[in-house]
Amino acid sequence: MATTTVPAVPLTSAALHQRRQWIKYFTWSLDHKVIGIQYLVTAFTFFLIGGILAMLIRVNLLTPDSGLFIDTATYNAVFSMHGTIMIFLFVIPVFVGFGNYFVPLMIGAKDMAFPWLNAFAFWLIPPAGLLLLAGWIVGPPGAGWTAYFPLSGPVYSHADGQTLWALALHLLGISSIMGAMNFLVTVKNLRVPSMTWFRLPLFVWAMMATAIIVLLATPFLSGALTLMLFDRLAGTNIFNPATGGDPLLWPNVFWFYSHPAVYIMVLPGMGMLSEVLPVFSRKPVFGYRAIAFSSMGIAVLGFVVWGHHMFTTLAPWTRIPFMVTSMIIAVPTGIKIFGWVGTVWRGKIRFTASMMFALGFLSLFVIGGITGVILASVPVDLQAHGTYFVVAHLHFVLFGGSVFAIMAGAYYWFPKITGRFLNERLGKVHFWLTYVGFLLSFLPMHISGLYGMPRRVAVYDPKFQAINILTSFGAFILGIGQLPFFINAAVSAVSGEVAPPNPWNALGLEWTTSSPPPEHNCDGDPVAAPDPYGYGTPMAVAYLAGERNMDVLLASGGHAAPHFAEQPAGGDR
Amino acid sequence: MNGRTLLRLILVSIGLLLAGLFVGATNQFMPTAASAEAQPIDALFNFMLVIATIIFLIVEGALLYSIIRFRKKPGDETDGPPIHGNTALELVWTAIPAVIVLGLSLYSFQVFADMQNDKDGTLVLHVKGQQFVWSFDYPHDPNVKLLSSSELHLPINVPIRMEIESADVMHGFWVPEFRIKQDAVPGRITEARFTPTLLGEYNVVCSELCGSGHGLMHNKVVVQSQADYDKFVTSLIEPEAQQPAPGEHNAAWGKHLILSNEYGCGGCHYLPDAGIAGQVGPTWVALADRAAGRVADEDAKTYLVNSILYPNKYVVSGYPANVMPQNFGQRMSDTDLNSIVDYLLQQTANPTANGTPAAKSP
Amino acid sequence: MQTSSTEHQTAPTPVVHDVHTEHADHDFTYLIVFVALAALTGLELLATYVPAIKIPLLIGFAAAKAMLVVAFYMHLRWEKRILPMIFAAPVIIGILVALALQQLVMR
Amino acid sequence: MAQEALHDTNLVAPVAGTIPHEAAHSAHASGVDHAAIGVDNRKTGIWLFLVSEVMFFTVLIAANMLARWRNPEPHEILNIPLTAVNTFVLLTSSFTVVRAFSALQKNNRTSFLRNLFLSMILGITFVSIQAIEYHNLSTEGLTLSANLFGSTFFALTGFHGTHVIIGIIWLTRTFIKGFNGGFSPTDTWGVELAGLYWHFVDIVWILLFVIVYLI
Ligand code: HEA
Ligand code: HEA
Ligand code: CUA
Ligand SMILES: [Cu+2]
Repeated sequence: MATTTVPAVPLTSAALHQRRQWIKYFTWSLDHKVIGIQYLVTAFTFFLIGGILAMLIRVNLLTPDSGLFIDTATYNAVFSMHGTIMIFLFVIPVFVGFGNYFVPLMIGAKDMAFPWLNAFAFWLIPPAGLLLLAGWIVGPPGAGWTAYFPLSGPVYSHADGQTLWALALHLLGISSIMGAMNFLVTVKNLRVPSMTWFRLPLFVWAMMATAIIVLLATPFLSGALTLMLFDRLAGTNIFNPATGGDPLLWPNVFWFYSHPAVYIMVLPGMGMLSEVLPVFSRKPVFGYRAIAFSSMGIAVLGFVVWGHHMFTTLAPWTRIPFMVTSMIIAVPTGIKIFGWVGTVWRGKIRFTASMMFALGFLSLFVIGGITGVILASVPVDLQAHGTYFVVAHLHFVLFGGSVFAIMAGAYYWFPKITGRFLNERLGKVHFWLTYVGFLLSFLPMHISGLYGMPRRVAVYDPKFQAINILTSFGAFILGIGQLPFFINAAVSAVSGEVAPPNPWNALGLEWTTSSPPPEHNCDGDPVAAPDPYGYGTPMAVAYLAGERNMDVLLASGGHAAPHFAEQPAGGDR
Repeated sequence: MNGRTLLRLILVSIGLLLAGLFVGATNQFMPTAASAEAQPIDALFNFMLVIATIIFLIVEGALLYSIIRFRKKPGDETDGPPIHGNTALELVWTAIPAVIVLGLSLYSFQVFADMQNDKDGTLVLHVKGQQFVWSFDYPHDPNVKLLSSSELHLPINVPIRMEIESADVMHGFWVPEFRIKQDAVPGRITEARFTPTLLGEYNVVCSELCGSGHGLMHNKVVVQSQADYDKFVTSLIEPEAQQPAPGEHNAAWGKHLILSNEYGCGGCHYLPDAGIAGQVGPTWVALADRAAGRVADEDAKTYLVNSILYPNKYVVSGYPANVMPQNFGQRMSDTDLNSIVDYLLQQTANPTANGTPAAKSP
Repeated sequence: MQTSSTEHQTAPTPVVHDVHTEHADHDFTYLIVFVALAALTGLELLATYVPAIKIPLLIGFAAAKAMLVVAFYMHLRWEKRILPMIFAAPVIIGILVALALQQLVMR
Repeated sequence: MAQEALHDTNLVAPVAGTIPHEAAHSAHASGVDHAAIGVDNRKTGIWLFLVSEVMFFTVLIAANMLARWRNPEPHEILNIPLTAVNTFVLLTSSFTVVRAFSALQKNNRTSFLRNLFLSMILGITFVSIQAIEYHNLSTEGLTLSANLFGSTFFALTGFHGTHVIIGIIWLTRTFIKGFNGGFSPTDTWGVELAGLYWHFVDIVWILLFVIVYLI
């Protein structure tokens, strides 16, 4: 039967021996794992920058007058940069980073389909980020991350930062599109031959759905940015009403991209949740197929709801179809949420930092999703649009959703990537500060928004000061709460506790190789099992009990796969 | 399902429903309702809140219960039961949300359709948004000339249709107490319909990012009796005799431009003589006395002209830069510019230089 | 790529060589298609002389031409089903969105 | 392998592990190694790329259609006979590209290279005629910044022209490689990929000709 055994401990230390030199991460590498780490580190750096800008926002809003920034235009620049950086340079690339690292491992491929393209797509990101930040030198963009015309046009935004903004987003869009092509071809062609669609891990499903969205939606952004650049640089008037253009073309095209984009920002996170929750509740994921299909359902529906960002802009009757489709998205999303609750239910929950962030996602995303449905109702949106209610919604889904999932994934996969654990105690401190700070800062925004506080204002009605002080206070806790994470990651990467190949007793393909994986990902060619996960099967029980006796396994599960025995022992933690 | 479970289920359901109704009935999330549209919208919002609370409690309840009940016992290294799914259950939690959201769509549609209905006796008003002020025009006898106003006065219980336009970028016409919001889109006229039902003063707030002064862009709304409203509109009539003609260096024309809110000066600057009471920018009272010598080697006139054309280079210390629109150079004719400057040059502390300061209280 | 996602238990077929690499001779087809394309272009020009119905005609002719190129010159006709499906998606979405945009922006 | 016969998904352990190489499926995919399987990768890849191109052009076409609603007149100054010739040129170039491909499959190298060369020439002709057209239009007052129609017209046809130029460069590269003895009946992928791109650019023109010029 087993002819090649992979002894767990020696391999681990061997892998650590051949740790890649740090300099390698700053070079043009074709290894998907190196590129994955490059993405992750770059994205987290931008998280820091975006976060510090958020802190400036909150300091400014401590007082109702223009406060920190004498010049209100600077405030506009700060939140425009904050939104743009968080979305285009943090959340989207960080998921591409996780995908890059783990999709090939999960499908048993040696690399992505187009390694060169992969590296190229990554190396577009740092220059794009620098271009965007260079805006601070030439006059920053101040039209919000949505950059509505005519405000973002040449007449009302002379600053070259707005042009750089468009160029940077153009590069990021191209990078995304290349990444998406790469993911789709990789999953379609490079997976282990025995791995059928329904043997794919849910994270891979989610990445596929995401890639499809990127491929169909992001070119729209590219097209719109092209026209914007024409208007700003070539003297055209495509969006300028003064000369026959139409300012409404921009928001329509932008949201046709950007609503699907919010699912680009959350579907991979949902995929990560489907990986993390079963492992730490020691139960199979509840309703694998439903969750897999709902990703696709969300991807498709996401294309027909863009108008819900323009309920106060569009002609009255054209708002109605968008209202209905937007609300329907609650159904596939609900399938996922309930599936995850079903996964946790009756499990044997282990409260690792990763699991806590995953549960945090569940509890917060539900709120964000429900406020989304409230916003989707046209009459209610007439009150809520353009207020802090929307800011609350978007942070509940983007921070409470995407970022919590990113953190869950980071604690979960850090041992696989570096071969060392993140410190669990610091992780829990991180979680609690984040969770409490998050609720303190973003829950009150719902109220101030409905009550009449518009968003994107540096100066506000003094009657909102109390709520804003509370929010800022929460935001500072939230900001300080991220420090333990950054420190933890930096310290643990060099001196954290050494992790075995399968530290969490997970049963996905990526855990069968060493931590960190060798350059060629795994020895020999992997064979897919008939089910991507299977906690609680008699087989797995036996396995987890350390029972490697083939007869027992055969008796309990029926068909023991020979490779089963080869799996390195998981360090029971 | 045995009787005990059924009973528990019923009790939990009743509890959830009560909790939902409680939140729906007692929440104070919305400001005062001052329009006929506000009631149905609030009712819709409260209804959504009932459902939201129930869903929230179900999900968070199940989570909390799991976290407490199903946490790993010390020393227990076994796995949970191998449940991969349950088709019936999955169908239920697909179907119920589907029914809910379709219901919510229908209800929302109903509310919205009622708002869009044409109502008898609708009063049509006109509002123009520009960086960073609103100005309002009222219907009137075509034989008289009416000045634009920087305050929105509305007769109570009369259906209103606002025709909204924008002079520059997108703005959002929003009165929180009316629950009405509609963007002003340059190049087209949009509409908002509502019926004010509560006497009082509110604010029309700009809800669409329109530049650095976006947060400063709000004007007063006054809902008053029909009689008061009529009186107000009459007060806007510009007497025939005082109607100046556009002319080069015509201070009266300059004053007219400011009175009629042509360029939105009144949103920020304060000058009772021209009926403007903005608080954002430097006051214009006795401006002529200060203008000269503000900048070395510039007389009052040059200083004023440059301040209008290049506001960012002439920010008075203590005031925000970038708030004043920087495109007057393109928007303002020389006639208008010179006339306004001439008018401003008349603003000295010594009233004799300025004739009778006919302060008009708004 | 398996042709049907319902065959869960079957492994995906490891890369099969595509049909057209098996040296099927399409030269004649290519010529016919070219003639058809040229003829359709001529018809398009003729159609502009009947303003009343020119728009549906022109759209029909252009669609036919595009389809001919995709199907024959780009070999989609001979490819496995997945490729036509991949390409149909953006075409359908693109048409719908372009039309929807006309509606939304014109109002 | 035993796994292939498994039916009871619920009961079987889901584990994937490593098995000896000989036992594994022979056609295992490896990312870096194009020769084993890569051809199919590249073809799927280029089709996905074309998918994104369709969406990109959709924006530009939609903008042009909007401009036409706004003011229908300016489009009258377009020179239809000239562009009809150009359309024919591009169609012909597509035909020569498939001929080249087919000749390569039959190992008829002369025909292969000749047709490829012809395609390049036709492509260059197309771009030249377009340059003439642009020149004429600008002398008649239709420029990029003249009006909305001009902006969207030049954005749209300009981007198409850029694609044609990229296509010409690609064809030239392919030609040079073929001229130096590259490609063979068993190694046609380079030609096929260039061809797919070229035909796509042709299709875009087919649509533009009708949408921008004729309607
Ligand atoms: C990760 C990002 C993300 C996600 C996932 C979502 C998800 C959703 N969003 Fe959100 N949204 C944003 C990011 C996101 N959004 C951002 C960034 C903005 C602001 C942009 C800007 O202007 O700057 C925004 C703005 C926004 C608006 C515009 C508000 C305005 O400006 O006026 C609307 C309106 O309809 C909306 C709706 C929705 C809906 C219906 C969902 C749905 O997908 C939610 C579905 C989920 C659930 C409903 C919860 C789980 C389901 C159940 C438990 C089942 C039962 C539930 C019911 C029956 C209700 N969003
Ligand atoms: C993924 C997306 C994402 C994320 C993670 C965040 C994170 C945060 N956001 Fe942001 N936000 C957006 C996306 C996001 N935001 C978008 C799209 C907009 C709309 C923009 C627009 O209108 O155009 C917006 C707008 C927005 C506003 C509204 C501005 C306005 O309308 O006027 C506010 C106001 O409070 C805000 C606050 C915050 C805060 C406090 C955090 C915090 O969670 C940040 C916490 C993180 C850190 C602080 C970094 C790490 C911490 C350290 C390194 C410790 C040391 C630092 C200090 C304590 C100083 N955001
Ligand atoms: Cu006007 Cu914001
Ligand atoms: Cu949206």
